[in-house]
Amino acid sequence: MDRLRVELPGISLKNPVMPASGCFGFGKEFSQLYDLSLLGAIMIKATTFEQRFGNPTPRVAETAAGMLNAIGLQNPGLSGVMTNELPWLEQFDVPIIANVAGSEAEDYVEVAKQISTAPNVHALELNISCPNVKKGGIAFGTVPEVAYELTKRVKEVSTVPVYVKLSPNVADIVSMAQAIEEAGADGLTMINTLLGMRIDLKTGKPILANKSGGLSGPAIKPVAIRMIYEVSQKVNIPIIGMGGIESVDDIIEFIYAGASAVAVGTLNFTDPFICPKLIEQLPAKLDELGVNHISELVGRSWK
Amino acid sequence: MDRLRVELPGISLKNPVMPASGCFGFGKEFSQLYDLSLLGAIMIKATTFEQRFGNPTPRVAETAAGMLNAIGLQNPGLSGVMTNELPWLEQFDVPIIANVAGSEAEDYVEVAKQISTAPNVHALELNISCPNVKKGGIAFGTVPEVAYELTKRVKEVSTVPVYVKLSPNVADIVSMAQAIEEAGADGLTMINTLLGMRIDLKTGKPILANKSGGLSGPAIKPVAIRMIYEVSQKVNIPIIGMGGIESVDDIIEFIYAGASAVAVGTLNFTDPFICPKLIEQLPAKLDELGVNHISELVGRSWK
Amino acid sequence: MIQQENMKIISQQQLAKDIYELTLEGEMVNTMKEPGQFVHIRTNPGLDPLLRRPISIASIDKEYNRFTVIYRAEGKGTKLLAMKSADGVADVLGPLGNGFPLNEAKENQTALLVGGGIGVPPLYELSKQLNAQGVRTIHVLGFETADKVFYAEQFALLGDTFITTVDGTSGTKGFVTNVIDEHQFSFDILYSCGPTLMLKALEDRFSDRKAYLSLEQRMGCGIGACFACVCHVEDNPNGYIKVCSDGPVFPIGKVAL
Amino acid sequence: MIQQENMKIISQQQLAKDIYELTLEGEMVNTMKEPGQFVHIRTNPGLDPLLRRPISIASIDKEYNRFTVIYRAEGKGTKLLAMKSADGVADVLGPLGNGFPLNEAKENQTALLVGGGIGVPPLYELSKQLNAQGVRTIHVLGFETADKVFYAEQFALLGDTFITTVDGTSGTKGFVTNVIDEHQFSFDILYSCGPTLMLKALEDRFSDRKAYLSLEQRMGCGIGACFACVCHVEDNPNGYIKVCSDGPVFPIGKVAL
Ligand SMILES: Cc1cc2nc3c(=O)[nH]c(=O)nc-3n(C[C@H](O)[C@H](O)[C@H](O)COP(=O)(O)OP(=O)(O)OC[C@H]3O[C@@H](n4cnc5c(N)ncnc54)[C@H](O)[C@@H]3O)c2cc1C
Ligand SMILES: Cc1cc2nc3c(=O)[nH]c(=O)nc-3n(C[C@H](O)[C@H](O)[C@H](O)COP(=O)(O)OP(=O)(O)OC[C@H]3O[C@@H](n4cnc5c(N)ncnc54)[C@H](O)[C@@H]3O)c2cc1C
Ligand SMILES: Cc1cc2nc3c(=O)[nH]c(=O)nc-3n(C[C@H](O)[C@H](O)[C@H](O)COP(=O)(O)O)c2cc1C
Ligand SMILES: Cc1cc2nc3c(=O)[nH]c(=O)nc-3n(C[C@H](O)[C@H](O)[C@H](O)COP(=O)(O)O)c2cc1C
Ligand code: FES
Ligand code: FES
Repeated sequence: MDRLRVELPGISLKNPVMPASGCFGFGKEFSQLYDLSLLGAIMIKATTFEQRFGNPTPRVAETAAGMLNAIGLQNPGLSGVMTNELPWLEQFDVPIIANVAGSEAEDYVEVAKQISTAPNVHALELNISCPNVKKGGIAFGTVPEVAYELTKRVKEVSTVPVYVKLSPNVADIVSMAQAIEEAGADGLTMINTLLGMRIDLKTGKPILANKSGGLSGPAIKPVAIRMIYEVSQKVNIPIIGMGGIESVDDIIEFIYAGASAVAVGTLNFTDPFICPKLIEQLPAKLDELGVNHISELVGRSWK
Repeated sequence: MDRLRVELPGISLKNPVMPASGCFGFGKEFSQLYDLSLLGAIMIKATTFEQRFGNPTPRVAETAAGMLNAIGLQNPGLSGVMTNELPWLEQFDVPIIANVAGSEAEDYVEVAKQISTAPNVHALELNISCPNVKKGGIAFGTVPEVAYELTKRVKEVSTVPVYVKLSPNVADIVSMAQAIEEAGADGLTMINTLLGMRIDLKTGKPILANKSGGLSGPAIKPVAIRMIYEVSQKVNIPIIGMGGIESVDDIIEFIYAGASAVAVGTLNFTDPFICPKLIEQLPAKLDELGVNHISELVGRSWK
Repeated sequence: MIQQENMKIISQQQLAKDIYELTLEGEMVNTMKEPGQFVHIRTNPGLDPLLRRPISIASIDKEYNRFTVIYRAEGKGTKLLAMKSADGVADVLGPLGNGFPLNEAKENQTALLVGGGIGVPPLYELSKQLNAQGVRTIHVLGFETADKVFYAEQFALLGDTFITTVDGTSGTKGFVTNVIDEHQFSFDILYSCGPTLMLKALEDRFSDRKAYLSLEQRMGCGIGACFACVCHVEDNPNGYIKVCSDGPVFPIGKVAL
Repeated sequence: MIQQENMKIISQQQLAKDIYELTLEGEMVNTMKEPGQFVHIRTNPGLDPLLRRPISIASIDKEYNRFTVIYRAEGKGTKLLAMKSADGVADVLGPLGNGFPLNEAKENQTALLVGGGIGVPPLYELSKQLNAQGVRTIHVLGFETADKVFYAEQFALLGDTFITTVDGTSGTKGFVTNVIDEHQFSFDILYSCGPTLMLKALEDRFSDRKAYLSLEQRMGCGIGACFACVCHVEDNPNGYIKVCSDGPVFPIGKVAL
């Protein structure tokens, strides 16, 4: 249906809905549930240079209308992803956005350089905002100068467009976004998780072995909407929005705020069929809103 | 019951439960529901030098397990509070914590100086973190140097201990807390609301007339717990914790995280009898946890 | 005295498209005063949704300790409320606010009651009580479309009743003001509840008359503590009222609409 | 094939203190394989709570397309589940994971089944199927206290059954290992499900025997996509398994407990 098609740097999306990184693995499990070619795109799990086991368990904890996770970027490493995961995904007609992470700038650069050459990787998503890795990680996403440098270096080596994923754990999201745009990023994805914690009443200790973790789910949606609303008015690159999406109304809210496409994360756990369901419901919503094409709605809240 | 008594700078609390500022007005309405002397303390609504009407309506919007507000510090002004509200509250045996706000440092200083002389005001709560006022406001709460200066000036004039209320909209809550401790604050209260937004699906515009507002309620609890856990290990002044409290388990979670007492905000709207209910339930909880006095639990998550 | 009570659900029934009538029983009914007061209902235990929903009292039966509300199930909270069935309980805070002053209408006088959509319900108890004290009532009730009309017969039993629908599928096509302008009713007092645009249209016409309007605002606490529901008053830049505790009913011209 | 299905609630009943038995009906039952698989249940529509709850399949009735789970109502989600009544529906994702290998136990052999608390339920279907294929079963079931014991009679019908309680209010006082150490059962294969500490105690004793343990971990997706539920494997610092999709049942010694 062309009324849902969205063209973004590097990625031509059948529809604006994709699973968010880390909530969909590399697609294998969900491929048993539905045809992945239905999706607008897939944001695969963060890839680091070396394979990583991640944090000790428990790695997840439930919160009010949300959850905490401290997976710690478990993944099979660049070569594992390049040899096993990406080739397997080629059977589906769906663009892949590769989420790139690391502890040092060098890691990001090396992963970006190589993974961008995979035939089905149409864009990178620089994960400079993962709150669950001790080294590096968070600083990349909270200091504009550091984010600028990293984006620039990655842009130099990537053969596909680069999206940078913003951390909401900052006082001034607009300067962060502007620094990243200036560094040459092709797009932004926002938001990653808020830093949170829960304590186990029985033991008195944090539930997560890692102590703190990233808060996701509907609880954080208002923070995401606010940040996208602010940033979309101040940058000229497109935004893929995420944070608690659970309904077509939520998708429209993100698009009104200024996102051009959206990703669904946590709600894949509550309802593993959510992405195809939302995609199916979108055209009727456009009818209800009296618009022909979804892009007409982008930024309507401030336009 | 002495097992609930908590002694904090300036305030001797019968129990560690008090309503949070802005969620309880100046007590009049709730006094029709129950005896305010049951409360550990009362944090009254923010007082500014001049009376303020606040923001246009709608001023509140519901979110998943939370709400947004942009009241805009409506209050009758310093003289109104000093002549009408505080004297009226004297009939109750309950210490008042006066929430002090302003647009300029001078406003804070003037309000602090005068309001601290009221006989039932036992402590001040410096609201350097209100996200809903255009001028000043937010910068006081996001730049450590600015917070330091303001705290120092207020400490100079206040005749009662000064607590400073932290904004969660920062990348590094610990440096903020440390700057404020260094400036001489007697305690911290945390957290204020996260900045958020919701968009009305029908109009396509933000629901709040002020566009963005402060996110409160259970949705933000994990952020509050994480920040209190981090800060309480790095400062030597006590913390009054708040953010989404709705049960005695939540109170214990805050105290485990490092709070010495707690405040209940949004949940007063869902259940106006929540404060006395929680106070009543606390002793049984202490029994269940096998402790004699609530203070034994402070900071247990990291001690 | 404001109370919080888990009230027994006596009946729940659908009256029209998306419109439900819920009857509750409990002690709170004893303390209900004038028509026009409202209750604040927690539509679900737990945190989703978090806030209560303000709903007007539509009729009161003191003999059986029962009262009825009529509401539109549209958003998350009211849809959950509509799923509750008889024999369940509902967590109600109330009675809240100040209603329509009944003693402003004298015996043998005529009161014009104008309601729009979900502003219609509180006028029903008002009309019953006015009729009980010998006041003649005329009802002008506006709805969107025929299948959203409710209580037309009930009102007709109490006095002349005019229905309008925006699309003309029932009664007069258009707005309540179409009927009002056409009929030029003579009346001693006007009571109204409905969307702000409708109230404004009435204010344009009747600002010099004895009239009382019931307002709506998004609410937090519902009891006057949170300052969510304030409105400016006319002619005083510093003045304000709280819809929940000072209202929701105000004399015409008092509040800046 | 993993399915999501709104399954019909056939019955819900309380078995012991906080322990409930829920029987569901639907197509999903057709695709259930070995005992030890689990389902992921959404205990409430809406967002509170947000995550599904993993619960083991306790018995399967393919003829009527029904299966039963037994669970402890302790936290928010399971308490809501316990409030559901017959004729309602439950949103179930399943069947998930890999269960106990049945064909490892041969006819006329003896299987020792050791369960602790809410680890007991999956052993029931296991025991039924083992008995059906001519395997003798011995059951050692540990509980906290007498009023939390469930299914003792049902297991007794299938083979020798030993109950332990921590406080000695029913059966042997102490842990399952007290009974095991005392009786020195001779068995060909061991199957177990229960708290990690119990599984560890069994591993200490029987690491050289043919044995299968069912593990527990906090879960996100339940289908292998989120990496919430991983465990290290023994003897390979880079190796890992996912409890939800590789397990929950593993040969003894495979996973670092
Ligand atoms: C004094 C008063 C009396 C009312 N009496 C009635 C009545 O008798 N019957 C009836 O059907 N409706 C009445 N309303 C309107 C009713 O409160 C809203 O329709 C209802 O709160 C919407 O909730 P929801 O769950 O459907 O929508 P949601 O969209 O889930 O609501 C989200 C939030 O917005 C608030 N909200 C949304 N729409 C409105 C609105 N129009 N007015 C106030 N708050 C709103 C809700 O209370 C909630 O906090 C009254 C409102 C007020 C202020
Ligand atoms: C494979 C598997 C099979 C299980 N089978 C059964 C069974 O047959 N019967 C039974 O009573 N219980 C079983 N459990 C444990 C059951 O999942 C938890 O008791 C339940 O999730 C707790 O939910 P709650 O709403 O009571 O607690 P809450 O405290 O509200 O739970 C909060 C969060 O923590 C998770 N959680 C809390 N405790 C546990 C736990 N012990 N294990 C895993 N997650 C937990 C919940 O899933 C939820 O995400 C099983 C667990 C697993 C992993
Ligand atoms: C279990 C889990 C794992 C995640 N892993 C990653 C990751 O590897 N890389 C990343 O950029 N974001 C990761 N995220 C963040 C999500 O992609 C998303 O930005 C965030 O969860 C907000 O969206 P949601 O509320 O819809 O989940 C993860 C989130 C969850 C819940
Ligand atoms: C309607 C409303 C008004 C508030 N007004 C104030 C205020 O005037 N001063 C202040 O310091 N905090 C104010 N707050 C913040 C609360 O005191 C509290 O810090 C915050 O809401 C988190 O707690 P909660 O989740 O329990 O509500 C307000 C919160 C709400 C919901
Ligand atoms: S709703 Fe809180 S003051 Fe009116
Ligand atoms: S629970 Fe998600 S991988 Fe196991």
